[in-house]
Amino acid sequence: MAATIYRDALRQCLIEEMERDDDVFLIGEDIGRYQGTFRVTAGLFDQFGERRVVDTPITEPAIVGLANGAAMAGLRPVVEMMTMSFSILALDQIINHAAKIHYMTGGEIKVPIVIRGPGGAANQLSAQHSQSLEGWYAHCPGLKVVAPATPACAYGLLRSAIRDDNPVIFTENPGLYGLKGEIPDDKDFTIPFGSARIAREGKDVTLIAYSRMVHVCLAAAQTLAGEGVEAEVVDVRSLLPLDTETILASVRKTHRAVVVYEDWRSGAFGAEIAARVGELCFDDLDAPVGRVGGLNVPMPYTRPLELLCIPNDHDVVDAVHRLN
Amino acid sequence: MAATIYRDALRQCLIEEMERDDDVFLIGEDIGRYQGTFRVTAGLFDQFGERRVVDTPITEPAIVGLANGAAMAGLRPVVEMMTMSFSILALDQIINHAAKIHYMTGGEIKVPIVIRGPGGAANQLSAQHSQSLEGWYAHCPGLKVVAPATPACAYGLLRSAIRDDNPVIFTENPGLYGLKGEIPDDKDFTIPFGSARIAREGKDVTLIAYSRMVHVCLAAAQTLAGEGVEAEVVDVRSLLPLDTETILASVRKTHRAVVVYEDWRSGAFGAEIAARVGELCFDDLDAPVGRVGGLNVPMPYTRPLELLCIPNDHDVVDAVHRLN
Amino acid sequence: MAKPAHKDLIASPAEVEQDYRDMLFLRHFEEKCNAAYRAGKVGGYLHVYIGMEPLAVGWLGCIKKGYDRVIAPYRIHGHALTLGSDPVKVMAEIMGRAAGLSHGKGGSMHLYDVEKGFYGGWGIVGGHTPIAAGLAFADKYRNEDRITLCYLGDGAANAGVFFETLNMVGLWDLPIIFLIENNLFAMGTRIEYHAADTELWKRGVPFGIHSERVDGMDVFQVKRDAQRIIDRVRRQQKPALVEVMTYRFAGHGAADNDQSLYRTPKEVEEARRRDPIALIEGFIREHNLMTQEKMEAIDAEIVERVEDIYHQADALPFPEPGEVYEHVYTDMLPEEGH
Amino acid sequence: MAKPAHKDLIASPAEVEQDYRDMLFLRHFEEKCNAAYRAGKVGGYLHVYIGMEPLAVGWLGCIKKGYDRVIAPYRIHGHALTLGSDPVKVMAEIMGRAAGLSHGKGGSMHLYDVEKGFYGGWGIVGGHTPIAAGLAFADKYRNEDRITLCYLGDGAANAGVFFETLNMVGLWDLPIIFLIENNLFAMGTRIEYHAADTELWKRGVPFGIHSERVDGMDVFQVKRDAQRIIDRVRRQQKPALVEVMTYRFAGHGAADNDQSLYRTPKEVEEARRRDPIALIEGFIREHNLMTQEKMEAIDAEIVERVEDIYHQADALPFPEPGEVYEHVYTDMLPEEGH
Ligand SMILES: Cc1ncc(C[n+]2csc(CCOP(=O)(O)OP(=O)(O)O)c2C)c(N)n1
Ligand SMILES: Cc1ncc(C[n+]2csc(CCOP(=O)(O)OP(=O)(O)O)c2C)c(N)n1
Ligand SMILES: [Mg+2]
Ligand SMILES: [Mg+2]
Repeated sequence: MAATIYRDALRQCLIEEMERDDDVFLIGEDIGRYQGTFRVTAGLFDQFGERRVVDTPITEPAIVGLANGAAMAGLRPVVEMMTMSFSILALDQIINHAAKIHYMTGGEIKVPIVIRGPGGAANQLSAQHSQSLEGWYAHCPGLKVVAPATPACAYGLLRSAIRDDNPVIFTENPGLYGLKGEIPDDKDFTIPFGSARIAREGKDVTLIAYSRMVHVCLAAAQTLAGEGVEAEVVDVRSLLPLDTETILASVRKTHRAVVVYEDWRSGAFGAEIAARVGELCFDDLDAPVGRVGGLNVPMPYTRPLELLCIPNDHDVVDAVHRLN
Repeated sequence: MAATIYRDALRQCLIEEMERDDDVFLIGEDIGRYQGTFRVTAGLFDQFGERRVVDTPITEPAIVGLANGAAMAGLRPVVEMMTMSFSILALDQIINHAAKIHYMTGGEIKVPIVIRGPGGAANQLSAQHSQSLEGWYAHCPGLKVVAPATPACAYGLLRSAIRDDNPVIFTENPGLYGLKGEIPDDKDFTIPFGSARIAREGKDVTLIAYSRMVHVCLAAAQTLAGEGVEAEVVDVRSLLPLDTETILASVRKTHRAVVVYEDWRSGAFGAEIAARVGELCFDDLDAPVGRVGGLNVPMPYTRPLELLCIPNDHDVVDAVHRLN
Repeated sequence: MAKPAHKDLIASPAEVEQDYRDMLFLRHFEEKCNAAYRAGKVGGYLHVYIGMEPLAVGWLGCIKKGYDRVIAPYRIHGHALTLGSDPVKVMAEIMGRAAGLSHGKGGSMHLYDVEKGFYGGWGIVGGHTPIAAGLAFADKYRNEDRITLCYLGDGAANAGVFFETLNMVGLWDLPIIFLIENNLFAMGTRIEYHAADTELWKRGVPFGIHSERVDGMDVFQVKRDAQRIIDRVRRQQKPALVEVMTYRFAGHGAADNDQSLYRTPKEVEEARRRDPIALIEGFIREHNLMTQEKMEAIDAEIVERVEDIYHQADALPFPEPGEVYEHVYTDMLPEEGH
Repeated sequence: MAKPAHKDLIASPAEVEQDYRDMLFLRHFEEKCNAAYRAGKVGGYLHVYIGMEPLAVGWLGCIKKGYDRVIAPYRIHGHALTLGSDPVKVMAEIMGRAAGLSHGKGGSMHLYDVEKGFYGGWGIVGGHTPIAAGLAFADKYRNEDRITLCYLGDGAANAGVFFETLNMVGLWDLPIIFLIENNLFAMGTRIEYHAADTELWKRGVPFGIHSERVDGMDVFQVKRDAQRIIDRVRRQQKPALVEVMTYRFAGHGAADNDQSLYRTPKEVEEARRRDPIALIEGFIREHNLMTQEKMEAIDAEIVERVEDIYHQADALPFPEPGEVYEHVYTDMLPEEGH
């Protein structure tokens, strides 16, 4: 085990996978000479050169399209989206192409591409740069979608993503890059997709979250513990495939659940989780499944309003209180 | 009241609104000289000329972008997407721009744009041309999203959309264009957004749907009636805003609900509806909220597999049976 | 028997016969597809290559088949067949059968045959152009001297992603040829209504890409241009853009049944004079390379061959229901059920 | 007192002074923004126009202010200020205050002032270019002789949607000028690494659009080119594309703190010789239009004015919590709560 931060866990995994496999290359805007906007790729241009760390024009559709083609020819591109909001420009390549190629070709062609970058709000980046898109992606068959909350999960899931033969959307979060944690000393450490993690055990209520909201839930659990309520926190980690069993098992134990996500409340992937719990734990539930999501508004610039939009631990505690 | 078909109800509304207001214009691919792929705009080029019926290159991003700009300058563009699947190419203009402009400008600029076209599967158009995207759109604050099931709803909602000062996503369905029905003789007939419609009254179970699936539910209700089960069919019509009250009122009466949609089952807007019903009717429900959605696969070309993917009335009847 | 070739003959008699047969095969294959569509044996979108045969036969005759990479939009039967895909599998795919090239999941627009170097098969106008650049990128990455030949329509040549791609291939010197099949129409929209300047070859120029316009009707001329440009791109390892002037004699798709909305019979008549099959037949006659009987015999032979292909394909079964879940992922099934 | 202007003077002394004041105002305003950012008074992305002042002052000096339409990306304080937006409201927006131009919802990147003809204010690189075409489309639709002036960066000039837009404005003869602010960098990427051909003006050519490259540093030269091109577009009711050569002396944004990653001090040094403020000061000195004291007094006056603007803005309140739900729609509130 080594102590590191989330950003460096990603970076270390990239280095190790690039050293292991010459087919792995990185492509994106300002990832090379400029070291990456969030510095996830810092130093890699010097280490691997312009063949394998490719700085691009600001043309997301063509970046992902080119990566799709390279993947079809057997390479393993890891695409950085400077923010996931920009992946919207490349959605045609992601949804209409990457996600469907294996199917449309009747299994003849594989597309081992990873698209990674920060989703969600950072700090006053306004409406066009603060979106959570993991729910859109998790809706699309043909993709795999993960959203790790810790350095170790980032490290293990990114390796799984790079070695996977399918397109993977790998959502990070600007608020996590500096997060500290331990990662295993194992260059083959992977975390399988579709396995949720119990981030905290508890018996009274289940909080279900992924990415940065896991930490918000852990903070809420702390507060709740002070009130004598032991919350179990399920870190979903992988949205597609989704480890429904681990979620349901927790709810069957606690009989109460709140799904927590940063994405706009209405129509998010959290609704899918809530619907599943409601459907499959119908007889186990002592209260309706609660939800805490981002406000249903485009992200405002000014800090006081921005902070209102993003769920915090108080919102989660309130939601748990409302279950009673 | 006059008998017409869905396609012509749309067409008639377009004509009437264009005659009423010179600011209304149509723009899209092959809508003018070629009369429109699904013939919704047939004859309009001859009637209104190339100033108001604008044939475009195949460049969805620029089409919607240009319409956004025209709307900002006070015109009222009605954009046709040849199929909603192509709107994916324009998502940046729809989500990052149209949906956010009024907010980002602090209310200074309005974007009265309508984006209309068929969503969902037609007949063997394969994976890239058969997608239901209303759920993605209904997730995005700043948009309004409707999906009418009948000629009258199409007629009344399209007029509301054109007269609305906000961006409206207007989802049609290839399977509905030939559907017959009556429309009012009223050039000001509108249907307000956010009002669901009871398409069939019943007391035993609530079927919740929109667009073509309303008719699938009505067919299922017919079968169920033969078994002595009276299904109420709620035609949601407007996904954003959503008339949650009408849905809840029905479920409070019937104590059972199934949400039916053509979109991929997992992560669709139907999950949002199911989650709301589960949350807000917790004590009224006698069974978990059922869901019937499209299979979680890219749409296959071959007819036998395609038919498997799209929910039909048997699937709905089965889901109702499973509630017991 | 045909007389020996003249001195000034630009191709050997055997080559001429082969080109004639290849183009005629595409022509009849496409006509059979249209007939099958009308008979309800084919669904969805069906776009035939009638009138555009030299773009497949001529250009693909000049690449290293099975080594170089080819990618094209949705009007692609001709490309797959010319590259050597099993025609029964092509027809079976068009008819949605389990043994089709894409197991019935793709259909007419989505044919792929990687062994033959064919990468499909794409329904989103312009969307395959960066994918093509990615194929070429992989070859450059691995230092292999393959070229990628990417076809696209005149309508597709307006797509933003195509320009982004031109910038990338120019910037990174990727060994790729973009071949614009300029058949003068994007569906029902004439090029004058969709392109600010109808000389599409110019679009490569601002990216420093070698760009030119060439003929697409006379298969011999097509082959000369093709060989020259393909050699250049392979040698220089730099991209090229070629606008090939052709004409679509059929409707846009099989469902396009009012062509008077966008063109006049007179215009079609005029274009017919340069119908590639008529041109090569004229050439054969002019140089006395075959008797009329031989030509008719070849025609009949090919018609029969296409009929046979069709019947073989039609005898094949549709996919089993369980296959609907296969190939969503390489290694797992999606969640099942409605 | 300054001596009377020379015969060969290309602008009247009053005009020179005004241009000097306007550019200096932008320079100091931007420096204050950067300082406010460092002081934690401004958040998010902040992109200043230092070195690029003539593109705002020169070009916007030649349009019909308040009649013509202007739209630009996110490096836009200079555009709003030059068009006459209340500088306190501009600063207030940058500081996220309720009385800001966009009620604090937009921030530095999202300034709008329709009354002044300013349409923002956009964060998606290239995304505003078709919107600009839509503004021009509306004017043509209504038969009004407005022109639209659309600024975009050299990096944005690669965006696919920009080419789609060029095709449309060429096809439909829209009265618009695309002004590429070629400051040689897209964030940390030099133009050589992002553009296949660094002469960006060429990109209008394949669409039949009048295209040229002009200087952006000498404000008098800038104004001559601007007036000529603006007059042409208004008269001909046809688009133009102009690549204006400029330089960004500041970092990409306020958070860009290692410029050595993409440029050398020597290069900046060299570019500084054509710093627009230095150029106009040189011009003033050369023609003896002002004393050194007067120039210093003007400078001090403007510094003070900017300080005053800042303090006025900083005294303004932040929005109330309830405002978070306002302006999502024109006529309804979104569903509230978490
Ligand atoms: C992005 C997108 N928009 C619209 C369509 C519908 N469409 C299919 S083919 C076509 C015309 C394409 O014309 P062109 O590129 O010239 O190719 P051709 O059919 O002439 O071979 C259109 C509009 C599509 N498939 N994709
Ligand atoms: C679609 C998109 N991709 C990436 C970004 C991030 N980004 C913001 S500004 C910028 C550089 C733009 O450079 P240029 O167009 O030359 O404008 P300049 O900053 O030089 O004025 C980038 C990459 C973005 N805002 N939008
Ligand atoms: Mg064409
Ligand atoms: Mg720049």
